[in-house]
Amino acid sequence: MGAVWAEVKENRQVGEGVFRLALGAPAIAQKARPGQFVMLRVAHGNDPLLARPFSIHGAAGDELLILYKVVGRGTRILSQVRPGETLQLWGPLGRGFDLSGDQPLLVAGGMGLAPLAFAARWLRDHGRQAAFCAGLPGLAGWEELTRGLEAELAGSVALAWSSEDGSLGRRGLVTELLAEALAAAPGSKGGVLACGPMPMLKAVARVCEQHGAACQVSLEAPMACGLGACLGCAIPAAGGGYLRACQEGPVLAAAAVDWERI
Amino acid sequence: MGAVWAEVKENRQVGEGVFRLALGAPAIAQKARPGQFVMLRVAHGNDPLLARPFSIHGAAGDELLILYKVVGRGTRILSQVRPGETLQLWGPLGRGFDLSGDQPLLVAGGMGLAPLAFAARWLRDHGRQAAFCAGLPGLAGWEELTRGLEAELAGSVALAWSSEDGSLGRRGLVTELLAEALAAAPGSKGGVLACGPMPMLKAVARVCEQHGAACQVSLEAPMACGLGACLGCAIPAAGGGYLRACQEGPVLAAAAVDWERI
Amino acid sequence: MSQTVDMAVTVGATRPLRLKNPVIAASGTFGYGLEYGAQLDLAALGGFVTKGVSLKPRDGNPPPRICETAAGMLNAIGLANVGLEVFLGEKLPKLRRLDTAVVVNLYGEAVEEFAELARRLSAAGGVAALELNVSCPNVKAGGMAFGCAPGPVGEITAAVRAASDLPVWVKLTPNVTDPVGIARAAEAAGADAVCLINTLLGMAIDARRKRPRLANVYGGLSGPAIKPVALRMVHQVSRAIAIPVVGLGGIVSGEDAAEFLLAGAAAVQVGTANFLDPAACVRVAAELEVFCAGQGIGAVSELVGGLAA
Amino acid sequence: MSQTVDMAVTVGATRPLRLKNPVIAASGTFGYGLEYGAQLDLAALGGFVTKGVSLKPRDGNPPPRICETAAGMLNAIGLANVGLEVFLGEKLPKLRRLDTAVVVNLYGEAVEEFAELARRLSAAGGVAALELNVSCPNVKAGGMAFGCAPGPVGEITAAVRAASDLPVWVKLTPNVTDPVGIARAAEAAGADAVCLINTLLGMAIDARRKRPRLANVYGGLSGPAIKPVALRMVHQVSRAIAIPVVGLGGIVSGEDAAEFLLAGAAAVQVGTANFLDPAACVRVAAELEVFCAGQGIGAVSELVGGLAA
Ligand SMILES: Cc1cc2nc3c(=O)[nH]c(=O)nc-3n(C[C@H](O)[C@H](O)[C@H](O)COP(=O)(O)OP(=O)(O)OC[C@H]3O[C@@H](n4cnc5c(N)ncnc54)[C@H](O)[C@@H]3O)c2cc1C
Ligand SMILES: Cc1cc2nc3c(=O)[nH]c(=O)nc-3n(C[C@H](O)[C@H](O)[C@H](O)COP(=O)(O)OP(=O)(O)OC[C@H]3O[C@@H](n4cnc5c(N)ncnc54)[C@H](O)[C@@H]3O)c2cc1C
Ligand SMILES: Cc1cc2nc3c(=O)[nH]c(=O)nc-3n(C[C@H](O)[C@H](O)[C@H](O)COP(=O)(O)O)c2cc1C
Ligand SMILES: Cc1cc2nc3c(=O)[nH]c(=O)nc-3n(C[C@H](O)[C@H](O)[C@H](O)COP(=O)(O)O)c2cc1C
Ligand code: FES
Ligand code: FES
Repeated sequence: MGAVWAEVKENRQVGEGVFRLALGAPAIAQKARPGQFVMLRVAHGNDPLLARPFSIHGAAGDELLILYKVVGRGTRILSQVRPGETLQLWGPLGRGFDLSGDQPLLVAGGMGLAPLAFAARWLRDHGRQAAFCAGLPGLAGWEELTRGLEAELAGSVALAWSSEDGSLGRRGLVTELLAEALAAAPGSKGGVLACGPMPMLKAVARVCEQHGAACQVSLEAPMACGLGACLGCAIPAAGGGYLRACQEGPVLAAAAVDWERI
Repeated sequence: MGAVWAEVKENRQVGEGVFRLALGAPAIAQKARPGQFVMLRVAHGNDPLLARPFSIHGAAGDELLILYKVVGRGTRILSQVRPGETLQLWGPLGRGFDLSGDQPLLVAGGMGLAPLAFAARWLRDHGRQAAFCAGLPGLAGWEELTRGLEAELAGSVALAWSSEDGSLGRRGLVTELLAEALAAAPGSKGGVLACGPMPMLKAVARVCEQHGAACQVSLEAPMACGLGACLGCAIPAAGGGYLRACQEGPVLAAAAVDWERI
Repeated sequence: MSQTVDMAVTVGATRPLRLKNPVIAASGTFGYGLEYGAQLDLAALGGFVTKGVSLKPRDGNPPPRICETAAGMLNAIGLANVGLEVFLGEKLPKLRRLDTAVVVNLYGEAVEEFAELARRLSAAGGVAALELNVSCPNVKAGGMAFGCAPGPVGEITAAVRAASDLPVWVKLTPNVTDPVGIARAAEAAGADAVCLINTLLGMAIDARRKRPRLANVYGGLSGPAIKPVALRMVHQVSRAIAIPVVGLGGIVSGEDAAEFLLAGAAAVQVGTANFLDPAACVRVAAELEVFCAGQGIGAVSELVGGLAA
Repeated sequence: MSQTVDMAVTVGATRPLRLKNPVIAASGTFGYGLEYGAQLDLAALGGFVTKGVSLKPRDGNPPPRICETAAGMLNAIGLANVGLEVFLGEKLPKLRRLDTAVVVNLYGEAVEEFAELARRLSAAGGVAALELNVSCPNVKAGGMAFGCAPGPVGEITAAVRAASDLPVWVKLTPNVTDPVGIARAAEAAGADAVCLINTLLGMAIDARRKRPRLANVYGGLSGPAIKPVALRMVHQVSRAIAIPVVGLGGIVSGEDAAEFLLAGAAAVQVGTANFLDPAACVRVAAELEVFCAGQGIGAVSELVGGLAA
């Protein structure tokens, strides 16, 4: 009930400007499902004031994992927090991925890795098969993260990389990997699950539509409450009006979103 | 010019709720005189916003010492700063003690120790004689500080303690030590130099007046600029109007202060 | 500190509303209450105010609708809400069952809309009080336009007063030269209380993109940043009128709440703090109780207006 | 980033004041400039505004006069100042020698006092512009009482206009319903620019001691907390009048300054930030230059009013 205080167990750089945070948060870790998120306060006082939304990157026993990128003041402050300190957070929040489809195709761009790695591990743990296309700028600085993921998923989830500079997997955008996969298996039975920057998600939605594949996207929006109460996190809905990223989302059917108004 | 960034060299508890902070601030340390102060920002962002004034507790080589007590949010945050971190400050500021008198009598109550220990060491370093009456709540928790000061001043400055619980020196208020000293040497040639809580300073001023002893007091007031510009630090002046604690003070002749309006 | 503190307060005399404690969740920050059901014990609240309800459902403004500022935030939600029908049909039945005071915040674009909303909400039952939002900065028609002059505020209050027997609270905007004049108009027209303050009209700019941070350009500033303005207005107004003031603006702690009570508020609301911890209201009430006990105060109501001159 | 940026701006057309850069230290936070002489190179400033000068010296309000709030501070200095005689005799001769624009902030309790101050300051020479403080929240007579209605603002501006050939800047209060109406009155009466905003009227309470934190009870809120309100008013007013707006309120960084220019300010002032670092003005100007260079902007004046619609 309300925010909980969690001890920082680890807060370590694992990629270029990317950190992995492990928090002792048993109640949240036990309920977490892939695609859900938490609201995390990065400081104890008024600066910064609001909590930041972060996807749940993993949950193992009492520990909750977050994978975050330093993009502004809040994440910079977060990157300086040391093990032993405590932070406030609440969750798990929102609607995660529907993982019931057979052999789903996971597509992650950049920090989209955070929730989809959780989804991939979850599928592995449940003995399920899946394909995972992940795009990064390049290998440099990301070695630990990519090698770790490869080791974790080996034998259960087929992992394919793309990178802008060609140093990791195929040179190009992750949407090209996706388009190929869909061309090979149009309509991809298990559907496509995607998270990443907005232009990528728009492209993913378009490609899936062309191939008649069901598509779920995890979307970002500024959030205050994370609970559906403040109405700050409006996402334009296909039928007009708005959906709440924190309540109806963050994972939404691509078809439910009005991509034009986004 | 402007605020400087200083590295925290030490930030250690040395008394009950009292910490000693050592900062690498050569330009300030070299200019510092007993009774002057610095404006120190305890955090990098907006919370808290304003700098805090602290007396200079010592200056040795490139290092500046501050002795502070945790009384509110800012000092609590300060007490959590670790060696290696950096803080912003500017100074030295204000008018310090006039130490030209022969055999001055130093009187400190509680945190009044901060500037007067600096004054006492300064007198010792200049081969001068002085007496030092210092009052604390008690010895418990203050051992390191009191023993350290005794060792530092041994042989040059005559140190007498008083404590509320009698565990350190004489049981009672430091003003009683002062009254005795003045009774023994009325008009105390070198004058009285005092710092401590306002009720104590009022009493000191009164006792000195009764004994015809010249008296300098170091006063506190809320400060924003520390430079004489904002006029926030007004101290009622004996002649009417106000004095700026940061500019005409913080050390003022007791006779210059309107104690009724304080 | 083991002393028990009487935390109950009563807001208003003619149509008194008794609250378990003086801490009420503020409109727009607490949804319809139900969103917070899993986060705290709603029965531990003095009460809560719903998101502003209008006759027709409203989609609200395009995003981005919120952004963070120094010790505060801007919002331009645009009074998005489910509309009266859905509120009466789907929300209110659930709210009636809660063991706390449910205050309904209403918003109309014309005097008659306020009256109509008040009439139907009163008839429905289960509503503890009506809070008239004549101060929303984020809508074109009505809202702050109404709230910036005594005339319209008096008119709306009188119309609602005539349409309902419920306690009528009028929520005032801080974006005015003379809040006292407007509060007096509400009082004269039959308000049972005024609530101060709604948000300060503000703006944020993304200098790199050369764009306002809110799609609506302007938004309402809330949070700790505005507390000094809120306290001043509560102090000013509570000394000038006989009906109670409900104080809000930047309350985060029990001590903040005590400050508003001392300034003259009969009860307080907590808004933005709900976003810093979903259980903020319960914590604020608990801290206020501890504060009173620590000060040797037997009843929280003793604090009200207790500022030394 | 090695590109040079033209940092000069000109405030006003009829009586243009050219500044080396758009960053001016704000009245009351920079003393008479001299206090900061050891802290920064005064010649690196666009200019500075003196503490408000009145005909007679003023002691100001009893302490405590300042207190900290969330991302801001309250002050109730009460326009303490040395008075015109001492200003002319002791301060101005030193200020004349400085290689920066010296703007004198003036404050009178009656229209004629403003005119008299303006006449004598203009005759003295060495003053770059006059800033009329019709917005101080911390004095009983004059101050904000004048600044809250178009009538008195117009009257004072006209009287000063008639008494002086210097550029006349009118500093407006944010504590009003309609800042645009008041700015228009200043413009119509011959002001060369308006400065927005002075402090928001606020209050702080020490709950444990049950006392206001300021002896004056109310004070003026400044600092980052008020930046959203300031930006909004600069945006509102600069679109409604033809004379320039000098923008201030919560500026701490070069990017903050850029936001005000984009909102429509022709220059900016830095107040409370001087208390966070005595060299803040120089840093803000330097950061603004780096910002422009990074954005490929060749002249800082290109930012003015450059907000995308
Ligand atoms: C459901 C959800 C899940 C997310 N998961 C992750 C994740 O797993 N890893 C990760 O690195 N990032 C994630 N983000 C983005 C993350 O919330 C932002 O990067 C972060 O809030 C930036 O904070 P800041 O203070 O560093 O940036 P600033 O730009 O200084 O923040 C200013 C304000 O804008 C908000 N904001 C800025 N960027 C975003 C954004 N992209 N989305 C929402 N609000 C934003 C901040 O929360 C803050 O209120 C997620 C966002 C959402 C909505
Ligand atoms: C010239 C001078 C020298 C000082 N030297 C020392 C010293 O050597 N050691 C020490 O422990 N303390 C000293 N103080 C007091 C010290 O400044 C305060 O204890 C400190 O500012 C408290 O900050 P806070 O955030 O913990 O308290 P809070 O009460 O949370 O502070 C709130 C605001 O009030 C101001 N404030 C609170 N108490 C005081 C005070 N007593 N004087 C001035 N402003 C205050 C703070 O600066 C801040 O702006 C000195 C004060 C002055 C004026
Ligand atoms: C996101 C958000 C939405 C709001 N919606 C409403 C509303 O619908 N009706 C209303 O009267 N006030 C609304 N408010 C104003 C708050 O109820 C409150 O008056 C204001 O935020 C100041 O209090 P605070 O600083 O505690 O948040 C809203 C505030 C926020 C932050
Ligand atoms: C301590 C203090 C004293 C001030 N004195 C004056 C004054 O004498 N005349 C005036 O016009 N404004 C005065 N102001 C207002 C500032 O010039 C400025 O308008 C306000 O602080 C907002 O800007 P800021 O947020 O950058 O501080 C004063 C402000 C402070 C903080
Ligand atoms: S974040 Fe508040 S409704 Fe979604
Ligand atoms: S602290 Fe600003 S004048 Fe003394």
